[in-house]
Amino acid sequence: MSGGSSQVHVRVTDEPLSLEALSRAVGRPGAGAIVCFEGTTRDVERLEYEAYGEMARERIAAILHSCVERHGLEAAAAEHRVGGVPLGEASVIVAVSAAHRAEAFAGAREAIDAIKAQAPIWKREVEGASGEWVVGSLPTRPEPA
Amino acid sequence: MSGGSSQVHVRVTDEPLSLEALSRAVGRPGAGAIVCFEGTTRDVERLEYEAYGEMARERIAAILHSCVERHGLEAAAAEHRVGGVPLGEASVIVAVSAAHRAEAFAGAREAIDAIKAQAPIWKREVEGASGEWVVGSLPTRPEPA
Amino acid sequence: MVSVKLFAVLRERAGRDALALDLDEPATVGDALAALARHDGLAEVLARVPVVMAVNRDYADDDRSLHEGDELALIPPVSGGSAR
Amino acid sequence: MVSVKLFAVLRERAGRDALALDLDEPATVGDALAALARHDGLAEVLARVPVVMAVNRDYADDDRSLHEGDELALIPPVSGGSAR
Repeated sequence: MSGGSSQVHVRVTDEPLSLEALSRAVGRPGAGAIVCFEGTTRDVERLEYEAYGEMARERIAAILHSCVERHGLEAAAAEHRVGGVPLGEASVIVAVSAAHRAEAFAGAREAIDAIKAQAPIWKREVEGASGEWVVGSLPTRPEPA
Repeated sequence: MSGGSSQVHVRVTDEPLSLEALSRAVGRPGAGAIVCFEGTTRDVERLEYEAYGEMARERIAAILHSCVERHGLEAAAAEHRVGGVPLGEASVIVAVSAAHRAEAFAGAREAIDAIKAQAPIWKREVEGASGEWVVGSLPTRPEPA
Repeated sequence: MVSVKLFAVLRERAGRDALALDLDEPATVGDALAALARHDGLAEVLARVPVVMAVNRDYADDDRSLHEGDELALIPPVSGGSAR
Repeated sequence: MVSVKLFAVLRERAGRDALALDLDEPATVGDALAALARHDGLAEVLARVPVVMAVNRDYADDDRSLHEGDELALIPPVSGGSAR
């Protein structure tokens, strides 16, 4: 397990996300388990996301590398959408692959938890013409390597 | 949360599985988190699956209903492929949705663990012309309701 | 006379996917398993491979009594899914 | 003179996505934060909203010293992803 950059894929985009594409991105001959997480807009007309794009990409890549290392993953990928995300559509997708399912579940869970806690991304709930920034938490620092 | 059958989808099929379709099947206005698990053929040319189809469907449906109930899921779906499944393709996909990610991860993990332990499905590793049944475990009984 | 479905390694060794069984009534799952263990096509494999019986698509205990029209199946160790 | 990127509620309240800051050298992150808290466009919102500063796209402590060409950004509480 080399930790090479081909094991990690990150994108921050204003286009709709593709679950199928992210799952394919982590497919490997040694992968018997793939776990995907999708965060979707619920109970509100739409969410609007804003990102500090370059930093979000770097933070998410560092998080995925750390998850690959800590859980012995075959590969890890994450994409975050910015701009408006209508009800039912995905704002973030994480996909990880591993030989077995225990590592895949643990790696995917750690990745999304860290992305939500550390990535400089903000969201606003929008109903009709009115919007409200969702109050979050100050970002946590990554654990020292 | 009614436990109605529209919350649960099950299929046992000899066709390739679609991750996207299964994720869509569990999409709900109240779902903010979807977790999908794919079990894929690894390190071998192909796996061949055989199922006691009617019983597998009933067992998997019972498992998904129990997971919806126990974890307050919005919906749960599972499909299992039978026949030959080449390297890299999925033999089983589980998708569950929930308001939040903790329940979605817990529900998906419980569902795949129970399906593997209880569903009457067998597999054979095939390399070239030779095949070998994979030695598994006697099925566990579902916990009393 | 009841019919018992066979799968996977059991189906292969018996060379068929179902097997007819003559049981004295009233019979239990345990009686059926004992009769199968003496059956020519299965005795050898059942000496090696542990099994459970399913009755009407539910796993059944040995003391479960069998009735006319029950759907019986012999279930060897399962290995479904992937990512062992 | 350094430029500080603003996002989300800070960007909206300040009415712009970056802000120029005059700092005496040598300056630290803490000095920059203190200067921003006195800034007309931000004083009100920074009295309510906690922030951390990012330097060159890494979260930075208050005692981190700033250098010519550093990329500064003010990060309010994050709420990315979904499924709160």
